[in-house]
Amino acid sequence: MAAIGLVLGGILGWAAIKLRVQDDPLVEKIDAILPQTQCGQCGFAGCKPYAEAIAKGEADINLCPPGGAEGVKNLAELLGVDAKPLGEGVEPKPKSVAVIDENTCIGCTLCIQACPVDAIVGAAKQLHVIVAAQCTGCELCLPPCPVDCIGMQVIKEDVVTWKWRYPIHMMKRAA
Amino acid sequence: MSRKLYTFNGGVHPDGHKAMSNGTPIRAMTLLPRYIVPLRQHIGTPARPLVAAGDTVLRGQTIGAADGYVSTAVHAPTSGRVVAVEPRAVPHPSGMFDLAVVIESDGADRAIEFQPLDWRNLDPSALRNRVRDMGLAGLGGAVFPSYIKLNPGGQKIHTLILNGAECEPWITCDDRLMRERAPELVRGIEIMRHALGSETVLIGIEDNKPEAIAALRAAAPAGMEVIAVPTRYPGGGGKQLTYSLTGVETPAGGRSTDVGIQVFNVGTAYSLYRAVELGEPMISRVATITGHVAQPGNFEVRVGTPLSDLVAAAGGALAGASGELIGGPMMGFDLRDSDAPVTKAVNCLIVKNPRLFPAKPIELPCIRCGACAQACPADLQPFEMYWYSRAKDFGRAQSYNLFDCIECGCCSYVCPSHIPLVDYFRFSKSEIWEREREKRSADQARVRHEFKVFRLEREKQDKAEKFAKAAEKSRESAASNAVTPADPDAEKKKAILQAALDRAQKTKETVTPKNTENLTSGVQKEIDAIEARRAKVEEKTESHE
Amino acid sequence: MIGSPYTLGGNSTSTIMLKVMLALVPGILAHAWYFGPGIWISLLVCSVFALGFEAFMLLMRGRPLKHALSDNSALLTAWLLALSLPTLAPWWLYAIGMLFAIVVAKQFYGGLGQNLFNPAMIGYAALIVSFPVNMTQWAAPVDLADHALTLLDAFDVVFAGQGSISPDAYTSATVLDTWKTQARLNTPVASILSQPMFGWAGGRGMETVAAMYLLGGLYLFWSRLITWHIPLAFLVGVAASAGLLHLIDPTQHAGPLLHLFSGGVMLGAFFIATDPVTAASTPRGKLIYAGLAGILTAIIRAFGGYPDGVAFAVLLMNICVPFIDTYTQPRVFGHGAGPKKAGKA
Amino acid sequence: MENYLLILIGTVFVNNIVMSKILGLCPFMGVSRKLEAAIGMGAATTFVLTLASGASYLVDTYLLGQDLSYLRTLSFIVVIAGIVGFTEMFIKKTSPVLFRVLGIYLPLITTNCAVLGIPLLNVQEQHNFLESLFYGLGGALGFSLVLMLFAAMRERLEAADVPKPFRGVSIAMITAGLMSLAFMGFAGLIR
Repeated sequence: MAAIGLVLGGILGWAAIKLRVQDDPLVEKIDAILPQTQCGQCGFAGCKPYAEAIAKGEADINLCPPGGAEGVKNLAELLGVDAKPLGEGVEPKPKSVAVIDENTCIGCTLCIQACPVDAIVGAAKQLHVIVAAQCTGCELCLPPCPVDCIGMQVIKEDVVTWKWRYPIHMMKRAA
Repeated sequence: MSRKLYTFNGGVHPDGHKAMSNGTPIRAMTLLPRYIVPLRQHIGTPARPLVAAGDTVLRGQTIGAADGYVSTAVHAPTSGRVVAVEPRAVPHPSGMFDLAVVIESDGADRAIEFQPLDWRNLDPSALRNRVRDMGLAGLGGAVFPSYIKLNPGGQKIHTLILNGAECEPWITCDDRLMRERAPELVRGIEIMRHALGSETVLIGIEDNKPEAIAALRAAAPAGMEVIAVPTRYPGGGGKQLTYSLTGVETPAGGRSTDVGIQVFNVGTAYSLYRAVELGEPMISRVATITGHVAQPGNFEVRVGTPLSDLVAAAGGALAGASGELIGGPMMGFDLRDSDAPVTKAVNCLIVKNPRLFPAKPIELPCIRCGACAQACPADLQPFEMYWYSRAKDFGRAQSYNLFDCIECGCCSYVCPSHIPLVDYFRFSKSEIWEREREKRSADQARVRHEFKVFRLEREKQDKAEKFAKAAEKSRESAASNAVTPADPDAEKKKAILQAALDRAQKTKETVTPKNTENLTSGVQKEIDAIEARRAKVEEKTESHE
Repeated sequence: MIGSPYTLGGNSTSTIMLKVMLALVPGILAHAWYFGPGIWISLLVCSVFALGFEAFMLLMRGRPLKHALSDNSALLTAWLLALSLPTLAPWWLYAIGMLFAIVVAKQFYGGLGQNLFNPAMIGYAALIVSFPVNMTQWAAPVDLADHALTLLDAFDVVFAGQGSISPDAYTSATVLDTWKTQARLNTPVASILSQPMFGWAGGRGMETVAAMYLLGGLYLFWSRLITWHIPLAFLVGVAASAGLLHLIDPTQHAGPLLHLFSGGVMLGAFFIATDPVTAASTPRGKLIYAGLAGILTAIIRAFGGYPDGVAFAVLLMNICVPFIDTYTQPRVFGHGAGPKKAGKA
Repeated sequence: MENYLLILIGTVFVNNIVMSKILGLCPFMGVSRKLEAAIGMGAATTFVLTLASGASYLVDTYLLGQDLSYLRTLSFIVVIAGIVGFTEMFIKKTSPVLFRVLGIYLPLITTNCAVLGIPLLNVQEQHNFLESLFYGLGGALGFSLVLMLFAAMRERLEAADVPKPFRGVSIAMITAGLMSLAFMGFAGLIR
């Protein structure tokens, strides 16, 4: 017995050195699924830290409201676990962008510092403008604003972004 | 003919109903009091409006300029006054509104001066710019800006195919056009051949249009071959027609130009002739009005004509009409609002009645009978795509090559369980597109976030270095000065912030509604201007999305 | 909101089912002609239980009854099972078979179109595993039976047990059974085949029924409800492997003709293996699926413990269907082949 | 040669380790949600099981013999654990995603009753070295086969309109049962 143990131990030790894993590409794969709002609603500092936490098994997969049920499903599929509903108190909101009220903005630059993706342009004492195309709707700029001049605006559908709806399932409707 | 024809798989034979509208010549329409010209009539970026409410315009005057590469111009259909540039109902399956120029005609129908072009002695790129400014877009239904398609790029376009198959039931506008205007059409083809430098020109027409085939054969010069293809829907699909005529499959996800072939609709060739040889911009097209109307037929319709007026021109809808269809019954869509105008994409309007278009039967479960797979011209397995689309498993739906689906409707047509398969595919496709948009913006956000983190890190380092230097200095001075004063800079900043806060509080109060009752007209104007500016910013953000 | 296309052509699911049932009728008539009226009772009992179980499950699931019942799929399953089971078996046998077919194999999976296994064959397999004795007592051909049963007699037998008549009087083993037992006893082939139950090809009477199924199957093919792939591959699979075994050892293995025209082969080839829900759906997949099912049928018949292998072969291949489909997807237009040099075509 | 072929066919189809011996159900239910994972798991198990049968035979015959046979189960487990440990590292290196997808089931191959069961059955049936190898290989192939087929079925089932109470593992168990029923068709085929 001891001999078997020793031999196997030797082989395993050798293999451990030979087959060491350098980098964990799993984090990248998880990060690719996350919506990159960098909103921190998951309790981590951003999407990447959350991805690292998931990869290490320290965080659950259902903490990301912007990713929604779809995101949870994709994570579940990647990790081979059961999808579950979003956690308590985390509900997805409609996609929105932040808009600065030109009348009240005092140009304090606090929101510029808060924006995780540098989507707000402006200088001290100058009116700030949010670049809508780059805004992720994370709402991180709302609390720092001393004059509450930033509001969230739901993105409306137009002819280009309009989506075909799910065909009504006749059997179920009749039920 | 000696040319060997190839047979694509699948396809169906729906009732043609073509005799209803192809017996009478193309009619002209009387001048209408009002035209609505949408600025987005083509695939790509909408045209940039050049006029505002109150401007007067002439027929053929450019009212919207091409904006960006994939875009083309829009022109006034008649002379008159612009009454509004605002969102209006457009022929779109969503029934949504889109920006349009509303023109009230003055009845004179005065035109700008049309300048014919000596295209034979013209540089192809100048010719293409002309085509773009003339507002040409493919009239087969996809309305892709024609000037781009006339650019061979780096590729050799050895074969030019003219699509006159018109495989959709009911529609006869290309049929009538080919019968009546074959010589002009052929001149348009010559221009295309000139721009592309193609050696072979093939004109494919389904064999249920013998008159059109005869007319074109009579008009076609040597080197243009008119080929009758068997009537089988969707034989007029670009990929299907290309395969029928040449045996070449357009690569998935690619264009026919990748294999040296360019396909144009015959209507586009005719419009090209008018744009280049007559100098007349694309302000009209031939459209079919058929179905449950008094006098079905084809009309030369000005772009911008409200569809309700088109129905009226055809003698009006008969009693018992139950709605209208834009396009053919296989790939068209329900018209939500008959105020919507004819655009460059509208080739047919069908007035429905319950006998011609009975209500759809109830959807039953899929039994995987494979009828859809046998009917699919793209050799797909629609029932598998349906199985996963229904469960909203888009990844798997896509793995069955969902994006090779051309939405021809053959699968839905044959399905014994009456499953609206194409609707499921359209649903899945738009969901996937949405996800791709989101993915793109997420990738962008990631890059920007990473850069920000990197920048902050760098700033911190810089600061730390500075601080270290400062600390060294202060240690030197500490000998003389025991107590370090609080950072005067920070104090100052705080004070400034507080002052600004107070100011803002005040201004906020002034713009709250309680003060709006007794505003001077000047202030009111200012507020209006700001509101307008804001609205514009919002609009921009929307169009950016 | 449902968009284009706005016109529809072609069949409807319930007429497809009806046509398949229609194609079974010649076989049923032949069955009644050769084996007496028992078949009417088993058809009736199976149909009643099938509709009953289907309705019960739909009610439990809160689904509308009307459409699901009128698609005729439960009836078709009932007929297929009834034709696979011995006639004149006790009524509860049919009931249990339908329970497995409709409730377990079909409705547990979500009803029509969702099931992975052929419902009728699940019913059959469950019965032959559980009640092997009842499942081998087949009605004897009328002209061979000691006692020809009237419809009333048959009714009596099914619902009240055999009553005054001993089952031996009207049942017999099938030719496959007989062949197997006799061949293992090394009875000479000629003397096995000279028994009165053997006809020109398969079992007396049964061979004609099988021929009628063939006829019905050809009708299905002609009306384009099935493609040639599955029946042909299945029959070739059976015939080729049976023929090979027969060549190797003619004293132990019957010839391909006997195999084709006995047991459930014809019914299986045209009506059971072709059930679109549970069969492979790609052309290549169909060939693999049905060919292997045919080979398995012959192997189980030759070496296995059960008299007929069709049901198990079909079920085993049902297991493989999703796998086969995944790996036999046909080439999609514009994929792979690589652009042929255009213009030279 | 015929003998080995019979062992192979017998273990893959007739006495399928999952379907008729009902061994190794834990990974059978656990790693059959995705076809790719199932193929990976099948390959890993095949590798482990074949090696384990051979190694166990050697250990049993040359190290333990008759006298130490009470150590059999124990030493087999040690051998298997060693091989699994090696496989685990190998997969982690070559395919981290598969490693993650297999999750706990990879180290659990150690306690996969099929993996221990087959070496023990080998001893019980008094197979020689080659026979043991083939028995292990056949058992593993049979396991992989049904695992893959089952995974493909479950992928399709996932989109099916299964009644609420039966969704998920429940319908998977029913399916496994019906598969087992189908595999009874092989009964009596070989021995």
